[in-house]
Amino acid sequence: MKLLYFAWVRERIGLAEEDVTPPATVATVADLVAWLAPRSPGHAAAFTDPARLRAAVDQAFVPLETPIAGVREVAIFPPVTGG
Amino acid sequence: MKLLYFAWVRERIGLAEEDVTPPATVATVADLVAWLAPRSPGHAAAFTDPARLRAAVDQAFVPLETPIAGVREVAIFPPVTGG
Amino acid sequence: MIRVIVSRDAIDIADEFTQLEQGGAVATFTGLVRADDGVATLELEHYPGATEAALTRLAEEARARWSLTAATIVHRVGPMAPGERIVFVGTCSAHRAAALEACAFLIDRLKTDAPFWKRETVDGASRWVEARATDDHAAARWS
Amino acid sequence: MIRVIVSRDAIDIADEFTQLEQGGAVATFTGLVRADDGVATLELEHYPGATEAALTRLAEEARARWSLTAATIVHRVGPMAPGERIVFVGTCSAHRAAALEACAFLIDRLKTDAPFWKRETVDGASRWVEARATDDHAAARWS
Repeated sequence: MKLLYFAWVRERIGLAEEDVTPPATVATVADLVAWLAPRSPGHAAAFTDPARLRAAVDQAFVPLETPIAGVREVAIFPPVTGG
Repeated sequence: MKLLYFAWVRERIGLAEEDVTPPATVATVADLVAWLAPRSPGHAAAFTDPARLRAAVDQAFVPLETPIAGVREVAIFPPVTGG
Repeated sequence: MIRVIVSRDAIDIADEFTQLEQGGAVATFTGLVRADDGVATLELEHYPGATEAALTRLAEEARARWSLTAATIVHRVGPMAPGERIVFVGTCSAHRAAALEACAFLIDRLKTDAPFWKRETVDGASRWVEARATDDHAAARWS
Repeated sequence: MIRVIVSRDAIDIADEFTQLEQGGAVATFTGLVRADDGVATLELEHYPGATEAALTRLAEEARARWSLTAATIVHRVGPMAPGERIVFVGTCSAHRAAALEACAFLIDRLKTDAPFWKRETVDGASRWVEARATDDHAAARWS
Protein backbone atom coordinates (compact mmCIF):
# COMPACT_ATOMS: atom_id res chain seq x y z
CA MET A 1 0.00 0.00 0.00
CA LYS A 2 1.34 3.39 -1.02
CA LEU A 3 1.05 6.19 1.53
CA LEU A 4 1.22 9.88 0.63
CA TYR A 5 1.70 12.72 3.12
CA PHE A 6 1.04 16.42 2.54
CA ALA A 7 1.68 19.78 4.21
CA TRP A 8 2.70 19.55 7.88
CA VAL A 9 2.03 15.81 7.98
CA ARG A 10 4.70 15.39 5.30
CA GLU A 11 7.06 17.79 7.08
CA ARG A 12 6.76 16.16 10.50
CA ILE A 13 7.26 12.66 9.11
CA GLY A 14 10.06 13.84 6.84
CA LEU A 15 8.72 11.78 3.93
CA ALA A 16 6.38 12.61 1.04
CA GLU A 17 5.51 8.94 0.54
CA GLU A 18 6.29 5.43 1.68
CA ASP A 19 5.18 1.86 1.00
CA VAL A 20 3.80 -0.18 3.89
CA THR A 21 2.12 -3.55 4.38
CA PRO A 22 -0.12 -3.26 7.43
CA PRO A 23 -1.44 -6.45 9.10
CA ALA A 24 -5.06 -7.50 8.50
CA THR A 25 -6.05 -6.12 11.92
CA VAL A 26 -5.50 -2.63 10.50
CA ALA A 27 -8.98 -2.28 8.99
CA THR A 28 -9.60 1.47 8.58
CA VAL A 29 -7.68 4.68 7.89
CA ALA A 30 -7.92 5.46 11.62
CA ASP A 31 -6.38 2.06 12.40
CA LEU A 32 -3.64 2.79 9.89
CA VAL A 33 -2.83 6.12 11.56
CA ALA A 34 -2.61 4.42 14.98
CA TRP A 35 -0.43 1.66 13.53
CA LEU A 36 1.90 4.18 11.80
CA ALA A 37 2.38 6.47 14.82
CA PRO A 38 5.10 4.39 16.57
CA ARG A 39 7.24 4.05 13.39
CA SER A 40 9.33 7.14 14.17
CA PRO A 41 9.31 10.31 16.29
CA GLY A 42 8.18 12.14 13.12
CA HIS A 43 5.23 9.80 12.61
CA ALA A 44 4.32 10.19 16.28
CA ALA A 45 4.43 13.98 15.98
CA ALA A 46 2.31 13.96 12.81
CA PHE A 47 -0.30 11.57 14.19
CA THR A 48 -0.63 12.90 17.77
CA ASP A 49 -4.12 14.29 17.17
CA PRO A 50 -6.14 12.28 14.62
CA ALA A 51 -8.95 14.90 14.83
CA ARG A 52 -6.66 17.24 12.87
CA LEU A 53 -6.13 14.71 10.07
CA ARG A 54 -8.01 14.12 6.83
CA ALA A 55 -7.57 11.32 4.32
CA ALA A 56 -8.10 10.21 0.76
CA VAL A 57 -8.32 6.60 -0.33
CA ASP A 58 -7.42 5.97 -3.97
CA GLN A 59 -7.66 9.77 -4.46
CA ALA A 60 -11.20 10.17 -3.03
CA PHE A 61 -11.72 12.15 0.19
CA VAL A 62 -13.03 9.82 2.92
CA PRO A 63 -13.73 9.80 6.67
CA LEU A 64 -11.03 8.20 8.82
CA GLU A 65 -13.40 5.32 9.58
CA THR A 66 -13.21 4.15 5.96
CA PRO A 67 -12.01 0.53 5.41
CA ILE A 68 -8.73 0.16 3.55
CA ALA A 69 -8.88 -3.49 2.49
CA GLY A 70 -7.73 -3.76 -1.11
CA VAL A 71 -6.87 -0.08 -1.62
CA ARG A 72 -3.68 0.94 -3.44
CA GLU A 73 -3.10 4.50 -2.22
CA VAL A 74 -3.88 6.26 1.06
CA ALA A 75 -3.12 9.96 1.52
CA ILE A 76 -3.02 11.56 4.99
CA PHE A 77 -2.99 15.34 5.39
CA PRO A 78 -4.35 18.33 7.35
CA PRO A 79 -7.70 19.97 6.47
CA VAL A 80 -7.39 21.63 3.06
CA THR A 81 -6.87 25.40 2.71
CA GLY A 82 -7.04 26.18 -1.00
CA GLY A 83 -8.92 28.79 -2.97
CA MET B 1 -39.82 72.74 -18.31
CA LYS B 2 -37.51 70.54 -20.38
CA LEU B 3 -38.88 67.19 -21.53
CA LEU B 4 -36.68 64.28 -22.63
CA TYR B 5 -37.90 61.20 -24.48
CA PHE B 6 -36.07 57.90 -24.89
CA ALA B 7 -36.34 54.65 -26.88
CA TRP B 8 -39.74 54.09 -28.57
CA VAL B 9 -41.26 57.11 -26.81
CA ARG B 10 -38.68 59.28 -28.58
CA GLU B 11 -39.22 57.48 -31.88
CA ARG B 12 -43.01 57.76 -31.85
CA ILE B 13 -42.95 61.43 -30.91
CA GLY B 14 -40.15 62.14 -33.37
CA LEU B 15 -38.33 64.35 -30.89
CA ALA B 16 -35.57 63.65 -28.34
CA GLU B 17 -36.54 66.71 -26.30
CA GLU B 18 -38.80 69.75 -26.20
CA ASP B 19 -39.55 72.68 -23.90
CA VAL B 20 -43.09 73.06 -22.59
CA THR B 21 -44.94 75.29 -20.12
CA PRO B 22 -47.87 73.27 -18.79
CA PRO B 23 -50.70 75.06 -16.94
CA ALA B 24 -50.90 74.85 -13.15
CA THR B 25 -53.65 72.21 -13.40
CA VAL B 26 -50.99 69.78 -14.65
CA ALA B 27 -49.81 68.67 -11.23
CA THR B 28 -48.12 65.28 -11.73
CA VAL B 29 -46.12 63.37 -14.34
CA ALA B 30 -49.32 61.45 -15.17
CA ASP B 31 -51.16 64.77 -15.72
CA LEU B 32 -48.31 65.90 -17.94
CA VAL B 33 -48.56 62.74 -20.07
CA ALA B 34 -52.33 63.27 -20.51
CA TRP B 35 -51.77 66.93 -21.34
CA LEU B 36 -49.04 66.11 -23.90
CA ALA B 37 -50.97 63.33 -25.72
CA PRO B 38 -53.07 65.63 -27.98
CA ARG B 39 -50.07 67.67 -29.17
CA SER B 40 -49.44 65.48 -32.23
CA PRO B 41 -50.27 62.03 -33.63
CA GLY B 42 -46.78 61.00 -32.47
CA HIS B 43 -47.43 62.14 -28.90
CA ALA B 44 -50.78 60.34 -28.98
CA ALA B 45 -49.10 57.13 -30.20
CA ALA B 46 -46.37 57.36 -27.55
CA PHE B 47 -48.77 58.05 -24.68
CA THR B 48 -51.64 55.66 -25.55
CA ASP B 49 -50.91 53.34 -22.62
CA PRO B 50 -49.46 55.15 -19.56
CA ALA B 51 -48.97 51.78 -17.82
CA ARG B 52 -46.09 51.17 -20.25
CA LEU B 53 -44.36 54.44 -19.35
CA ARG B 54 -41.76 55.27 -16.74
CA ALA B 55 -40.41 58.67 -15.74
CA ALA B 56 -37.55 60.55 -14.14
CA VAL B 57 -37.88 64.00 -12.56
CA ASP B 58 -34.65 65.99 -12.43
CA GLN B 59 -32.85 62.72 -13.28
CA ALA B 60 -34.34 60.65 -10.43
CA PHE B 61 -36.65 57.72 -11.25
CA VAL B 62 -40.15 58.43 -9.90
CA PRO B 63 -43.70 57.03 -10.06
CA LEU B 64 -46.04 58.77 -12.55
CA GLU B 65 -48.02 60.20 -9.60
CA THR B 66 -45.07 62.41 -8.64
CA PRO B 67 -45.75 66.19 -8.53
CA ILE B 68 -43.87 68.30 -11.05
CA ALA B 69 -44.23 71.79 -9.55
CA GLY B 70 -40.87 73.55 -9.78
CA VAL B 71 -38.99 70.77 -11.57
CA ARG B 72 -36.64 71.60 -14.43
CA GLU B 73 -36.40 68.32 -16.35
CA VAL B 74 -38.88 65.46 -16.87
CA ALA B 75 -37.88 62.36 -18.83
CA ILE B 76 -40.50 59.92 -20.16
CA PHE B 77 -39.49 56.49 -21.46
CA PRO B 78 -40.35 52.76 -21.53
CA PRO B 79 -39.25 50.36 -18.77
CA VAL B 80 -35.47 50.07 -18.83
CA THR B 81 -33.72 47.06 -20.40
CA GLY B 82 -30.00 47.47 -19.71
CA GLY B 83 -27.41 45.12 -18.33
CA MET C 1 -12.45 52.88 -5.36
CA ILE C 2 -15.65 53.45 -7.30
CA ARG C 3 -15.32 53.28 -11.10
CA VAL C 4 -18.31 53.99 -13.34
CA ILE C 5 -17.89 54.12 -17.11
CA VAL C 6 -20.58 54.58 -19.78
CA SER C 7 -18.90 54.40 -23.17
CA ARG C 8 -19.13 53.33 -26.79
CA ASP C 9 -15.73 51.62 -26.48
CA ALA C 10 -15.18 47.87 -26.09
CA ILE C 11 -14.69 46.64 -22.52
CA ASP C 12 -11.07 45.69 -21.72
CA ILE C 13 -11.28 42.89 -19.14
CA ALA C 14 -7.58 42.80 -18.24
CA ASP C 15 -7.59 46.54 -17.58
CA GLU C 16 -10.76 46.32 -15.48
CA PHE C 17 -9.23 43.56 -13.35
CA THR C 18 -6.10 45.61 -12.76
CA GLN C 19 -8.25 48.46 -11.44
CA LEU C 20 -10.42 46.15 -9.31
CA GLU C 21 -7.76 44.10 -7.56
CA GLN C 22 -7.64 46.02 -4.27
CA GLY C 23 -8.07 43.12 -1.84
CA GLY C 24 -8.30 39.36 -1.44
CA ALA C 25 -11.52 38.56 -3.30
CA VAL C 26 -12.77 39.79 -6.69
CA ALA C 27 -16.17 38.86 -8.16
CA THR C 28 -17.33 39.91 -11.61
CA PHE C 29 -20.30 39.61 -13.90
CA THR C 30 -20.12 40.20 -17.64
CA GLY C 31 -23.10 40.36 -19.98
CA LEU C 32 -22.57 39.52 -23.64
CA VAL C 33 -24.74 40.24 -26.67
CA ARG C 34 -26.51 36.95 -27.37
CA ALA C 35 -25.44 35.28 -30.56
CA ASP C 36 -27.85 32.36 -30.41
CA ASP C 37 -31.26 33.75 -31.37
CA GLY C 38 -30.63 35.48 -34.65
CA VAL C 39 -29.72 38.90 -33.26
CA ALA C 40 -27.56 40.64 -35.86
CA THR C 41 -26.93 43.86 -33.96
CA LEU C 42 -27.85 45.36 -30.62
CA GLU C 43 -28.02 49.10 -29.98
CA LEU C 44 -28.00 50.61 -26.52
CA GLU C 45 -29.59 53.99 -25.84
CA HIS C 46 -29.20 55.73 -22.48
CA TYR C 47 -30.03 58.90 -20.57
CA PRO C 48 -26.75 60.82 -20.41
CA GLY C 49 -26.01 62.24 -16.99
CA ALA C 50 -28.79 60.32 -15.27
CA THR C 51 -27.13 57.03 -16.22
CA GLU C 52 -23.79 57.86 -14.64
CA ALA C 53 -25.55 59.21 -11.53
CA ALA C 54 -27.68 56.04 -11.18
CA LEU C 55 -24.68 53.73 -11.59
CA THR C 56 -22.59 55.73 -9.13
CA ARG C 57 -25.41 55.57 -6.55
CA LEU C 58 -25.63 51.80 -6.99
CA ALA C 59 -21.87 51.34 -6.67
CA GLU C 60 -21.76 53.54 -3.55
CA GLU C 61 -24.65 51.62 -2.01
CA ALA C 62 -22.88 48.31 -2.63
CA ARG C 63 -19.58 49.62 -1.29
CA ALA C 64 -21.19 50.75 1.96
CA ARG C 65 -23.37 47.64 2.41
CA TRP C 66 -20.62 45.07 1.82
CA SER C 67 -17.50 47.06 2.86
CA LEU C 68 -16.02 46.80 -0.61
CA THR C 69 -12.53 48.01 -1.37
CA ALA C 70 -13.49 48.55 -5.03
CA ALA C 71 -16.61 48.50 -7.19
CA THR C 72 -16.69 48.89 -10.96
CA ILE C 73 -19.59 49.25 -13.38
CA VAL C 74 -18.81 49.58 -17.09
CA HIS C 75 -21.74 49.75 -19.51
CA ARG C 76 -21.48 50.08 -23.25
CA VAL C 77 -23.82 52.21 -25.32
CA GLY C 78 -24.28 52.46 -29.10
CA PRO C 79 -24.18 49.60 -31.60
CA MET C 80 -22.77 46.20 -30.72
CA ALA C 81 -22.30 42.83 -32.44
CA PRO C 82 -23.19 39.36 -31.06
CA GLY C 83 -20.62 38.11 -28.57
CA GLU C 84 -19.48 41.59 -27.57
CA ARG C 85 -19.53 42.62 -23.90
CA ILE C 86 -22.42 44.94 -22.99
CA VAL C 87 -21.82 45.28 -19.29
CA PHE C 88 -19.11 44.48 -16.76
CA VAL C 89 -19.67 44.62 -13.02
CA GLY C 90 -16.86 43.95 -10.57
CA THR C 91 -16.46 44.02 -6.80
CA CYS C 92 -13.47 43.61 -4.52
CA SER C 93 -13.51 42.85 -0.82
CA ALA C 94 -11.40 41.19 1.84
CA HIS C 95 -14.00 38.40 1.96
CA ARG C 96 -15.36 36.27 -0.86
CA ALA C 97 -19.00 36.19 0.31
CA ALA C 98 -19.12 40.01 0.34
CA ALA C 99 -17.61 40.28 -3.14
CA LEU C 100 -19.97 37.63 -4.57
CA GLU C 101 -23.14 39.06 -3.00
CA ALA C 102 -22.31 42.64 -3.92
CA CYS C 103 -21.64 41.61 -7.52
CA ALA C 104 -25.04 39.86 -7.78
CA PHE C 105 -26.70 42.90 -6.18
CA LEU C 106 -25.12 45.30 -8.67
CA ILE C 107 -26.13 43.41 -11.80
CA ASP C 108 -29.67 42.72 -10.52
CA ARG C 109 -30.27 46.35 -9.58
CA LEU C 110 -28.57 47.71 -12.68
CA LYS C 111 -31.14 45.84 -14.78
CA THR C 112 -34.00 47.78 -13.20
CA ASP C 113 -32.49 51.02 -11.88
CA ALA C 114 -30.33 52.39 -14.71
CA PRO C 115 -31.75 54.15 -17.78
CA PHE C 116 -30.64 51.93 -20.66
CA TRP C 117 -32.79 50.68 -23.52
CA LYS C 118 -31.87 47.86 -25.89
CA ARG C 119 -32.85 47.73 -29.53
CA GLU C 120 -32.25 44.49 -31.43
CA THR C 121 -32.11 43.79 -35.13
CA VAL C 122 -33.33 40.25 -35.83
CA ASP C 123 -33.80 38.95 -39.39
CA GLY C 124 -33.56 42.51 -40.70
CA ALA C 125 -36.29 43.82 -38.40
CA SER C 126 -35.44 46.24 -35.59
CA ARG C 127 -37.37 46.23 -32.31
CA TRP C 128 -37.05 47.57 -28.77
CA VAL C 129 -36.43 44.83 -26.21
CA GLU C 130 -39.28 44.45 -23.70
CA ALA C 131 -38.52 44.64 -19.98
CA ARG C 132 -38.89 41.35 -18.12
CA ALA C 133 -40.78 40.85 -14.87
CA THR C 134 -38.03 38.48 -13.67
CA ASP C 135 -35.64 41.44 -13.58
CA ASP C 136 -37.94 43.25 -11.16
CA HIS C 137 -38.10 40.16 -8.96
CA ALA C 138 -34.31 39.75 -8.98
CA ALA C 139 -33.81 43.41 -8.02
CA ALA C 140 -36.53 43.32 -5.33
CA ARG C 141 -34.79 40.60 -3.31
CA TRP C 142 -32.09 43.09 -2.27
CA SER C 143 -34.40 45.63 -0.65
CA MET D 1 -16.69 23.41 -22.02
CA ILE D 2 -14.98 22.35 -18.80
CA ARG D 3 -11.51 23.79 -18.24
CA VAL D 4 -9.45 22.75 -15.21
CA ILE D 5 -5.87 23.96 -14.83
CA VAL D 6 -3.47 23.41 -11.91
CA SER D 7 -0.26 25.23 -12.69
CA ARG D 8 2.68 27.22 -11.36
CA ASP D 9 2.08 29.86 -14.05
CA ALA D 10 0.40 33.25 -13.47
CA ILE D 11 -3.32 33.39 -14.32
CA ASP D 12 -4.05 35.30 -17.55
CA ILE D 13 -7.48 36.89 -17.03
CA ALA D 14 -8.01 38.04 -20.62
CA ASP D 15 -7.25 34.56 -21.92
CA GLU D 16 -9.57 32.93 -19.37
CA PHE D 17 -12.43 35.24 -20.39
CA THR D 18 -11.91 34.41 -24.05
CA GLN D 19 -12.31 30.72 -23.23
CA LEU D 20 -15.32 31.28 -20.96
CA GLU D 21 -17.45 33.52 -23.15
CA GLN D 22 -19.77 30.86 -24.59
CA GLY D 23 -23.14 32.50 -23.81
CA GLY D 24 -24.87 35.60 -22.51
CA ALA D 25 -23.76 35.68 -18.88
CA VAL D 26 -20.29 35.20 -17.37
CA ALA D 27 -19.59 35.21 -13.62
CA THR D 28 -16.11 34.94 -12.14
CA PHE D 29 -14.38 34.82 -8.81
CA THR D 30 -10.68 35.53 -8.35
CA GLY D 31 -8.73 35.03 -5.13
CA LEU D 32 -5.60 37.08 -4.56
CA VAL D 33 -2.73 36.61 -2.14
CA ARG D 34 -3.44 39.08 0.66
CA ALA D 35 -1.02 41.93 0.87
CA ASP D 36 -2.42 43.55 3.99
CA ASP D 37 -1.34 41.40 6.92
CA GLY D 38 2.38 41.13 6.49
CA VAL D 39 2.42 38.01 4.31
CA ALA D 40 5.68 38.07 2.34
CA THR D 41 5.13 34.89 0.33
CA LEU D 42 2.51 32.19 0.01
CA GLU D 43 3.28 28.66 -1.12
CA LEU D 44 0.60 26.27 -2.35
CA GLU D 45 1.08 22.51 -2.07
CA HIS D 46 -1.36 20.09 -3.69
CA TYR D 47 -2.04 16.39 -4.32
CA PRO D 48 -1.18 15.89 -7.99
CA GLY D 49 -3.77 13.86 -9.86
CA ALA D 50 -6.33 13.97 -7.05
CA THR D 51 -6.49 17.77 -7.36
CA GLU D 52 -7.34 17.78 -11.05
CA ALA D 53 -9.88 14.98 -10.51
CA ALA D 54 -11.57 16.87 -7.65
CA LEU D 55 -11.75 20.14 -9.61
CA THR D 56 -13.10 18.37 -12.70
CA ARG D 57 -15.80 16.67 -10.60
CA LEU D 58 -16.80 20.04 -9.12
CA ALA D 59 -16.94 21.73 -12.52
CA GLU D 60 -18.99 18.87 -13.99
CA GLU D 61 -21.40 19.02 -11.04
CA ALA D 62 -21.89 22.77 -11.52
CA ARG D 63 -22.33 22.40 -15.27
CA ALA D 64 -25.08 19.82 -14.83
CA ARG D 65 -26.84 21.61 -11.96
CA TRP D 66 -26.96 25.08 -13.58
CA SER D 67 -26.91 24.12 -17.30
CA LEU D 68 -23.66 25.97 -17.85
CA THR D 69 -22.17 26.42 -21.30
CA ALA D 70 -18.69 26.75 -19.78
CA ALA D 71 -17.00 26.29 -16.41
CA THR D 72 -13.37 27.10 -15.65
CA ILE D 73 -11.26 26.47 -12.56
CA VAL D 74 -7.63 27.61 -12.58
CA HIS D 75 -5.61 27.14 -9.40
CA ARG D 76 -2.00 28.10 -8.93
CA VAL D 77 0.49 26.02 -6.98
CA GLY D 78 4.02 26.81 -5.84
CA PRO D 79 5.33 30.13 -4.49
CA MET D 80 3.36 33.37 -4.94
CA ALA D 81 3.79 37.02 -3.95
CA PRO D 82 1.16 39.32 -2.36
CA GLY D 83 -1.38 40.58 -4.89
CA GLU D 84 -0.93 37.62 -7.25
CA ARG D 85 -3.95 35.57 -8.30
CA ILE D 86 -4.20 32.20 -6.53
CA VAL D 87 -7.46 30.96 -7.99
CA PHE D 88 -9.83 31.88 -10.80
CA VAL D 89 -13.31 30.39 -11.13
CA GLY D 90 -15.57 31.25 -14.05
CA THR D 91 -18.98 30.15 -15.25
CA CYS D 92 -20.97 30.91 -18.38
CA SER D 93 -24.68 30.41 -18.90
CA ALA D 94 -27.55 31.84 -20.92
CA HIS D 95 -28.93 33.30 -17.66
CA ARG D 96 -27.21 35.53 -15.14
CA ALA D 97 -28.66 33.91 -11.99
CA ALA D 98 -27.33 30.51 -13.08
CA ALA D 99 -23.86 31.90 -13.81
CA LEU D 100 -23.71 33.80 -10.49
CA GLU D 101 -24.94 30.90 -8.34
CA ALA D 102 -22.70 28.35 -10.03
CA CYS D 103 -19.68 30.61 -9.55
CA ALA D 104 -20.40 30.99 -5.80
CA PHE D 105 -20.93 27.22 -5.55
CA LEU D 106 -17.59 26.45 -7.21
CA ILE D 107 -15.48 28.72 -5.02
CA ASP D 108 -17.24 27.64 -1.81
CA ARG D 109 -16.83 23.94 -2.58
CA LEU D 110 -13.30 24.33 -3.91
CA LYS D 111 -12.29 25.69 -0.49
CA THR D 112 -13.31 22.44 1.21
CA ASP D 113 -13.20 19.73 -1.48
CA ALA D 114 -9.89 20.20 -3.29
CA PRO D 115 -6.54 19.08 -1.85
CA PHE D 116 -4.56 22.32 -1.58
CA TRP D 117 -2.57 23.52 1.41
CA LYS D 118 -1.31 27.06 1.94
CA ARG D 119 1.92 27.96 3.66
CA GLU D 120 2.55 31.61 4.54
CA THR D 121 5.73 33.44 5.42
CA VAL D 122 4.98 36.31 7.80
CA ASP D 123 7.76 38.38 9.38
CA GLY D 124 10.30 35.76 8.33
CA ALA D 125 8.37 32.90 9.98
CA SER D 126 6.75 30.23 7.84
CA ARG D 127 3.54 28.49 8.92
CA TRP D 128 0.77 26.32 7.46
CA VAL D 129 -2.55 28.17 7.18
CA GLU D 130 -5.28 26.69 9.40
CA ALA D 131 -8.59 25.65 7.82
CA ARG D 132 -11.55 27.84 8.79
CA ALA D 133 -14.91 26.55 9.99
CA THR D 134 -16.64 29.27 7.94
CA ASP D 135 -15.43 27.53 4.79
CA ASP D 136 -17.22 24.34 5.83
CA HIS D 137 -20.40 26.32 6.46
CA ALA D 138 -20.18 28.06 3.09
CA ALA D 139 -19.69 24.75 1.30
CA ALA D 140 -22.45 23.00 3.25
CA ARG D 141 -25.16 25.39 2.05
CA TRP D 142 -24.97 23.88 -1.45
CA SER D 143 -25.75 20.29 -0.45
